[in-house]
Amino acid sequence: MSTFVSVLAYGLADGAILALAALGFVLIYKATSVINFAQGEFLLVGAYMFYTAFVVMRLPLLLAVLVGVVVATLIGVLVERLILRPMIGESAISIIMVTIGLSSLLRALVQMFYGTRPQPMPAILPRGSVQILGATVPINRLLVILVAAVVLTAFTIFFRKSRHGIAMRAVADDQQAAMTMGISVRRIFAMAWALAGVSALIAGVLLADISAVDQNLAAFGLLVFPVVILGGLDSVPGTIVGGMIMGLLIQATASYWEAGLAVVIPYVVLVLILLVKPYGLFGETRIERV
Amino acid sequence: GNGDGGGGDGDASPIPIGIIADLSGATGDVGTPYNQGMLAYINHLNAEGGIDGRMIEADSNDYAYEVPQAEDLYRQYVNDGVVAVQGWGTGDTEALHTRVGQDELPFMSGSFAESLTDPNEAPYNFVVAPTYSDQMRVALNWINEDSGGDAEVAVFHHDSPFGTAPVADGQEWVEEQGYGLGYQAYAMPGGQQNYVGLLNQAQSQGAQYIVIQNVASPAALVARDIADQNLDMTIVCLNWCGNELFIDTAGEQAAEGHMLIQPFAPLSVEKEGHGIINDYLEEEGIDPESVGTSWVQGWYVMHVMAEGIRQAVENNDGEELTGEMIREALETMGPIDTGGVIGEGAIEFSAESHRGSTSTGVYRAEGGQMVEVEAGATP
Amino acid sequence: MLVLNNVEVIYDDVILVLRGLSLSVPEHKIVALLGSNGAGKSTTLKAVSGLLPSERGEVTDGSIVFKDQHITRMDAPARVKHGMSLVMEGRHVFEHLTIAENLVAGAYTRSGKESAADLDMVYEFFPKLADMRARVAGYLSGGEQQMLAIGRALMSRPQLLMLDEPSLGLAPLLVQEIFGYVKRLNAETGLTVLVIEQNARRALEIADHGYIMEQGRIVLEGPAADLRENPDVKEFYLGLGDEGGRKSFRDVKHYKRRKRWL
Amino acid sequence: MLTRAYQHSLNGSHLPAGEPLLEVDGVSLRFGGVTALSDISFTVTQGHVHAIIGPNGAGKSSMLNCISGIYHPQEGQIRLQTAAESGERTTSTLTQLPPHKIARLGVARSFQNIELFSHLTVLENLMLGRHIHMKHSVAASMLWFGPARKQEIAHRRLVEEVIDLLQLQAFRSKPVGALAYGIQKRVELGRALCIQPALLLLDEPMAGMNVEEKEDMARYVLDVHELAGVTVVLIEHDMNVVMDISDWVSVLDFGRLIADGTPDDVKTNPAVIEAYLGSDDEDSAVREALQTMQEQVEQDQIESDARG
Amino acid sequence: MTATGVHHRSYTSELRLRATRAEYVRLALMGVLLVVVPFVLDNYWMSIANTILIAIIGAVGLNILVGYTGQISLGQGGFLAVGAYTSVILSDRMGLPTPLAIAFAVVFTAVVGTFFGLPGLRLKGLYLAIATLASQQIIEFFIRRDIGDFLTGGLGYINVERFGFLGFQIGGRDVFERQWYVILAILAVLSVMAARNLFRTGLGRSFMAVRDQDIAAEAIGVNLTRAKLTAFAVSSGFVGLAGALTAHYSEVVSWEKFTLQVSILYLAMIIVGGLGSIAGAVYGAIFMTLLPVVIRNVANAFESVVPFLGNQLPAVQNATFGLVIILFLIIEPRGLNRLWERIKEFFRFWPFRY
Ligand SMILES: Nc1ncnc2c1ncn2[C@@H]1O[C@H](COP(=O)(O)OP(=O)(O)OP(=O)(O)O)[C@@H](O)[C@H]1O
Ligand SMILES: Nc1ncnc2c1ncn2[C@@H]1O[C@H](COP(=O)(O)OP(=O)(O)OP(=O)(O)O)[C@@H](O)[C@H]1O
Ligand SMILES: [Mg+2]
Ligand SMILES: [Mg+2]
Repeated sequence: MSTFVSVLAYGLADGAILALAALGFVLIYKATSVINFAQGEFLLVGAYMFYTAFVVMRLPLLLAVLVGVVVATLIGVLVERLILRPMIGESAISIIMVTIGLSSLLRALVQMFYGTRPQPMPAILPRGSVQILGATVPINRLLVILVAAVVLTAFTIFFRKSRHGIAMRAVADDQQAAMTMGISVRRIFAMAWALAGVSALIAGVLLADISAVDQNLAAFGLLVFPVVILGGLDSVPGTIVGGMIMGLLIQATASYWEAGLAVVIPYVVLVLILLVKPYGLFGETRIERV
Repeated sequence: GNGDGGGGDGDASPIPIGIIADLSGATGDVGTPYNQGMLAYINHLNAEGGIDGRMIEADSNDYAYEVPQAEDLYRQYVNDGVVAVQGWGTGDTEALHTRVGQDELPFMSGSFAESLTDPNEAPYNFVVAPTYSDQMRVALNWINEDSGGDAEVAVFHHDSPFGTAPVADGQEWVEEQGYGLGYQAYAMPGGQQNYVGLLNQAQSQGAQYIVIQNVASPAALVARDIADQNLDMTIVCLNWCGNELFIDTAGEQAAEGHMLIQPFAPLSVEKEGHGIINDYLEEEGIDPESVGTSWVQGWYVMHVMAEGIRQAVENNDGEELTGEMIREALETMGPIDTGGVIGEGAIEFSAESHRGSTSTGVYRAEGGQMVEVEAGATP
Repeated sequence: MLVLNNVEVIYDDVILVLRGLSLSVPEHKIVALLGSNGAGKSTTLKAVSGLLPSERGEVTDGSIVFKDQHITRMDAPARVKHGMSLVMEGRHVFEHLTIAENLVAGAYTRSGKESAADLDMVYEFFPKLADMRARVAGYLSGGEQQMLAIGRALMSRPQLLMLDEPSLGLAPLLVQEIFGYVKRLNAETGLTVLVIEQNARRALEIADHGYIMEQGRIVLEGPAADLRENPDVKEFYLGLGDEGGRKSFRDVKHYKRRKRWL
Repeated sequence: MLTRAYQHSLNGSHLPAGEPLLEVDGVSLRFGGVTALSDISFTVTQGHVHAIIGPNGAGKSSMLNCISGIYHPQEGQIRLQTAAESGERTTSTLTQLPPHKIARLGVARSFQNIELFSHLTVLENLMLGRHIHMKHSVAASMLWFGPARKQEIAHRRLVEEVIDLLQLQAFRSKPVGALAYGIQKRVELGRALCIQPALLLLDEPMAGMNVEEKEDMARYVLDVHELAGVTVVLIEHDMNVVMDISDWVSVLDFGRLIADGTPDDVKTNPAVIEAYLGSDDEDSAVREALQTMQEQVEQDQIESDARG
Repeated sequence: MTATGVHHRSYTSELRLRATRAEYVRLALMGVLLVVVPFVLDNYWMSIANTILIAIIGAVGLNILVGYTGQISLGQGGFLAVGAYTSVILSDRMGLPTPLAIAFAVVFTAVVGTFFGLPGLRLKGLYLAIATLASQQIIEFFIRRDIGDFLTGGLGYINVERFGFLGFQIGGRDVFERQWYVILAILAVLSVMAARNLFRTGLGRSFMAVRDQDIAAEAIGVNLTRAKLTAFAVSSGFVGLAGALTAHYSEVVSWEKFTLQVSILYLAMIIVGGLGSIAGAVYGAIFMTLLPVVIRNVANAFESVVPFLGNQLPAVQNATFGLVIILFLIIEPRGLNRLWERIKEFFRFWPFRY
């Protein structure tokens, strides 16, 4: 029982962070139909930005977060403007390659400024644990779940309700037609990347708090792929469900079966699910009419 | 050109060696200081006039822990006619050990796998520190003492040959010595944000001791989780997590009381062999605080190789220096003194065994420092 | 209202498509632009609505003036806000959006309240769309998509409506309806219309003025009525034989008289 | 008229003209709630140009998709009669077959919105039309010299005849993506012909063309039909074309078959006029339409004036 | 084709791969280059040449799948591993003659590839890409974990004996690279030709048809299942060959050589080179193999001038690597091959613009 609770707590916490990271990925894909292989690095950069503001510059927490957000937004916009806009209209796969290049660039920059040594972070979220049904659950994990939940719901509403949500999807469907509707493709793109940057920052900060600030954060980012595919590439709720499933799956594998398998099980499950639902759990079926 | 690493007697032509370092890869956190230590030693040596007037000319490059890149670098070094190579990780050491055999180039690295100590298996690899297996044995001995002979031991290891290297030998050791220790191994997946799953399993095993064969960051994560879960478990880190990095990353409280098996004495425990390093740091104006175990390790591994070269040069005065001579020298020159920095101090190879030492230091994390518990512990 | 002055358009820096094309669309009038495939009709509209950059095309010469303002270099969304709207060739509906969402997207430039009214107006004219408002556009039939595309274009309340082959793939009745509606919009709201058509008969029936282009140039122009009487137009665009009556598709020969203007 | 003689017959069916080639029998097709086709039955006769007409969304394309196996109707059967040179007949039920099997039976088609292999040249597109008639061994292909090469050359002959028939010589080695719309339509027809079809399905081959171009396309379809004797099923919205070149017409409306007969029967069928044509003299029809609109307009204006 | 266009007198002539004098000349030049290389390069650059030759085989294979059939694959590393381990185990442990072992490895990799291609029957685009990423992770895990030690006997790596067959043996340091060069060059050329041929025939065309418009492809009688699986098999075959050669050439196999990094690197090769073009795969293989080497040498050269480069070398290297890919794709998203064509066109039409 206690094991089960801790699996839940830790699984959901990791899942929540994954969902946040995946959210950015989905935003970008939804609006610009770009597959962003650099999402993991966005996490990394986000974490380091915050680290700089909070630890190096010794800013108060909220201010530090704010600075982080601003910088993240800036980076998102810049990346879109400088790297992806010239690629508009090119084949999906060469765009994928560009983001791969971007990922190695970002990682290198982080290393240039911060080196490879893990940077220990003072606790942001309160340490200590509470007892739940005989399991010891650290408070920070619970808070992580909370924060993520708030952010995710906010985004989901934004997409359901606002006409920008629709505009984004319109752009993803047919850029030319969108232009003829007076939708500024550029603004939408910039918006998507900025939001992605921000969500990555939040994820990065949370990660940094529960583990350390180091290059491995990017590796964690790789899990974004099983998550988004599981939830469905273009579904915001999908990322949440996908993230949670992945988080729990990994945690459960480690607790009940064998931790070593935690790196493959997600992928095995992924393939199995795809064979049943080729567009993930909530993904839009690609329309092919003749 | 080929192997013109010297020539004619008394000449002052430099001695070329190649260094394959991980500065930007998965293990860059320890790889970088390790490399700095080596280069520092070479500076120092050359400043002192090199090896009877001949400078060590080291070509050092980053391979980002990517084996193919290591192979590429190695080929370049061979082509540049180096007489010896300093490697780094398990992957590249494995990938290259046949090649160095054929090319007759002595090869040292940060990989202490048992198989590399056997000249028949790897004729040109030299293992400077006690092997992972020996470290594991020492760890088990300590646990046996500490627990008074019966306890459950969980081994958390990196999920790769590097990680599994000491696992089986540890099992055997427990049986050989007739310890009353329970012994179970668990693979640690990479890229995780917690190891509570593993701890749950270790708990159900009833483990009080956790031996970790992995690098610092994941080990630190385990320490944190133990703290969060306020479990009563003692971590025993082998070599690659047995360093300050582990303590810093985990945070002082989380690391407190955990054990570190570390063959290379950190500067904090003054050994006589540290003097020379401290002098160097002073000259260079480097803050000793910033110099960690890995740095020291790099320094002394380079030292051992340099001593071998020195001997080789003496042995075959005037002849063109070859890797073959250096191997010969290392195998026959007898103990190389490290002033108590590596194990109990002396490194010695023979034609039968390239196991440089079997003794290591045992430390405890106290107040964010590595405090020596036992020097020169042997299995 | 819209004036093109010997506009030259080049794709991929090499493919010259519009070779100094000039035409003007007077306010409150319907102008038809006819021409065979590949003549450059769609390109003309893309140039006017600012879509060329997204196709590696550019206006290398000449000027485009809309409402007495040079828009040659303006970007597409700005032009829409400026009061022009294009129904692209081949529908280009947002496949994964529902009909309703497509229409909302159409009203992007305008506030929610105004557009609500227009929504009803569009549904009123295309009842079929109203019935299917919740359906995903990608699964609509060709014609249904065409209706949607036109409805969507109207959502931005344009002063100049540009239609690229609106009758493409539409059943006769619907073609009548749509042209009728265009005429009505024009008469009622004074909407100015520039329409590209292959179905010359229909086009010339509702148009006030007509242009005929070949290979990137205007080769013939005049009041719709006159054009209808032009023998070449008769033969090549209305499919009428010399003696006036429509000649059967069965009687067409392989080698034919070439157009006089070429 | 074309004078030169062709070595290959483009017609893949050996049924004598006048026999039933394709029988559509009680076919119903639903997409979730949408009923695209309900209980459709008609017969396509060998040697006919068989037109399918109907308002947008009536289910015409869906009908073709059912025949060529892209959609699978929930109810009903579609049967194809084939005859070997020897003359013995086989009837195959298309309804459950996958598209590529149906193609192997000689059912070829073109699509409403051109579906060519846009990165390939005209030649390659047409050669792909020969796919079902070729052997495909990995080894032989990689070896090239020998069987693979022989085969290529052999099939190339027929393809060249099609290129010739459709006057595509000039575009032979151009990637189709870059070609003008009209040409692409022609290439698509060509690709279908290369299959040597027993039955040729054309979905709006003349959409988006002006009269002149329609005349050309009509000419090509007729050539295929008259010279090669290929049976054609044709979806087309231009009544003039339909009436001129088709021997039989089926009319769909809201997924139902509302008329089925010779052009003249259909033309005068009130249901059809009501649902589709509006009136057979279109010009007057439109004038009326416009008339009524003008009145409406004036009406409205009067009202608005009254208001303001 | 030249400016005026080529006028073929027979289908046979048109079916040739190269039509014009210029193209024959270029071919001849390449031939000469291949022959001259071993005489001008030193051992180190020979070793790079050899690495490139192996990469070419692998990249051509991957391009068949990704570029020509439109099935994005991130499983390259895994399939290389399958080829490597199979061949080595067969030759060194089961004592098969090495060439035979390699042949078997090719076949076996093709089989494995086909198996992992099965999801491709249902999945499209990125969904498939991620499925192949999964196969990469699974294979990688499998060889790293080496369950039951049946791959490496617990060592974690396998030593591979010097390559040899029918009495011939690759020699030591001084001849090693050159002897390998001959073998690899021959195999690479054969692979390239095989691939080129494939796409002159119906089979290859059917792959491209699937890529461009799968529904239409079915409608003209292409069996999608068959076409896709064949593509996976053929592609994996090439990759298996590359893997086996890597093993015998570098004389040790360990899981670290077949990580996701490798998959991505190969993907980079064909994209930067040019999707759906054999020549592109070749250019890409050369470019991506040389890039890090060149960057390193340049950086080392400037180290003294710009000390920053010195202490930040690795970071600078990675940054440049990423930057080059980005800039490059921004300049010509369709890859080196297209770039080359555009240059040719420019000079063909030069000085006239249209
Ligand atoms: N994006 C493009 N890149 C290169 N060439 C193009 C592009 N778009 C159009 N063209 C070429 O420009 C010419 C005119 O194209 P356009 O679509 O304007 O003709 P059109 O009159 O609209 O023909 P249709 O009646 O078929 O619509 C054609 O030859 C076409 O091949
Ligand atoms: N794949 C599909 N999924 C859902 N609905 C579909 C699908 N295909 C067709 N439909 C629906 O079936 C009906 C008939 O479509 P179809 O394309 O057959 O009409 P059509 O007669 O070809 O019209 P048009 O003349 O405009 O092409 C339409 O209402 C369409 O929305
Ligand atoms: Mg057009
Ligand atoms: Mg249709």
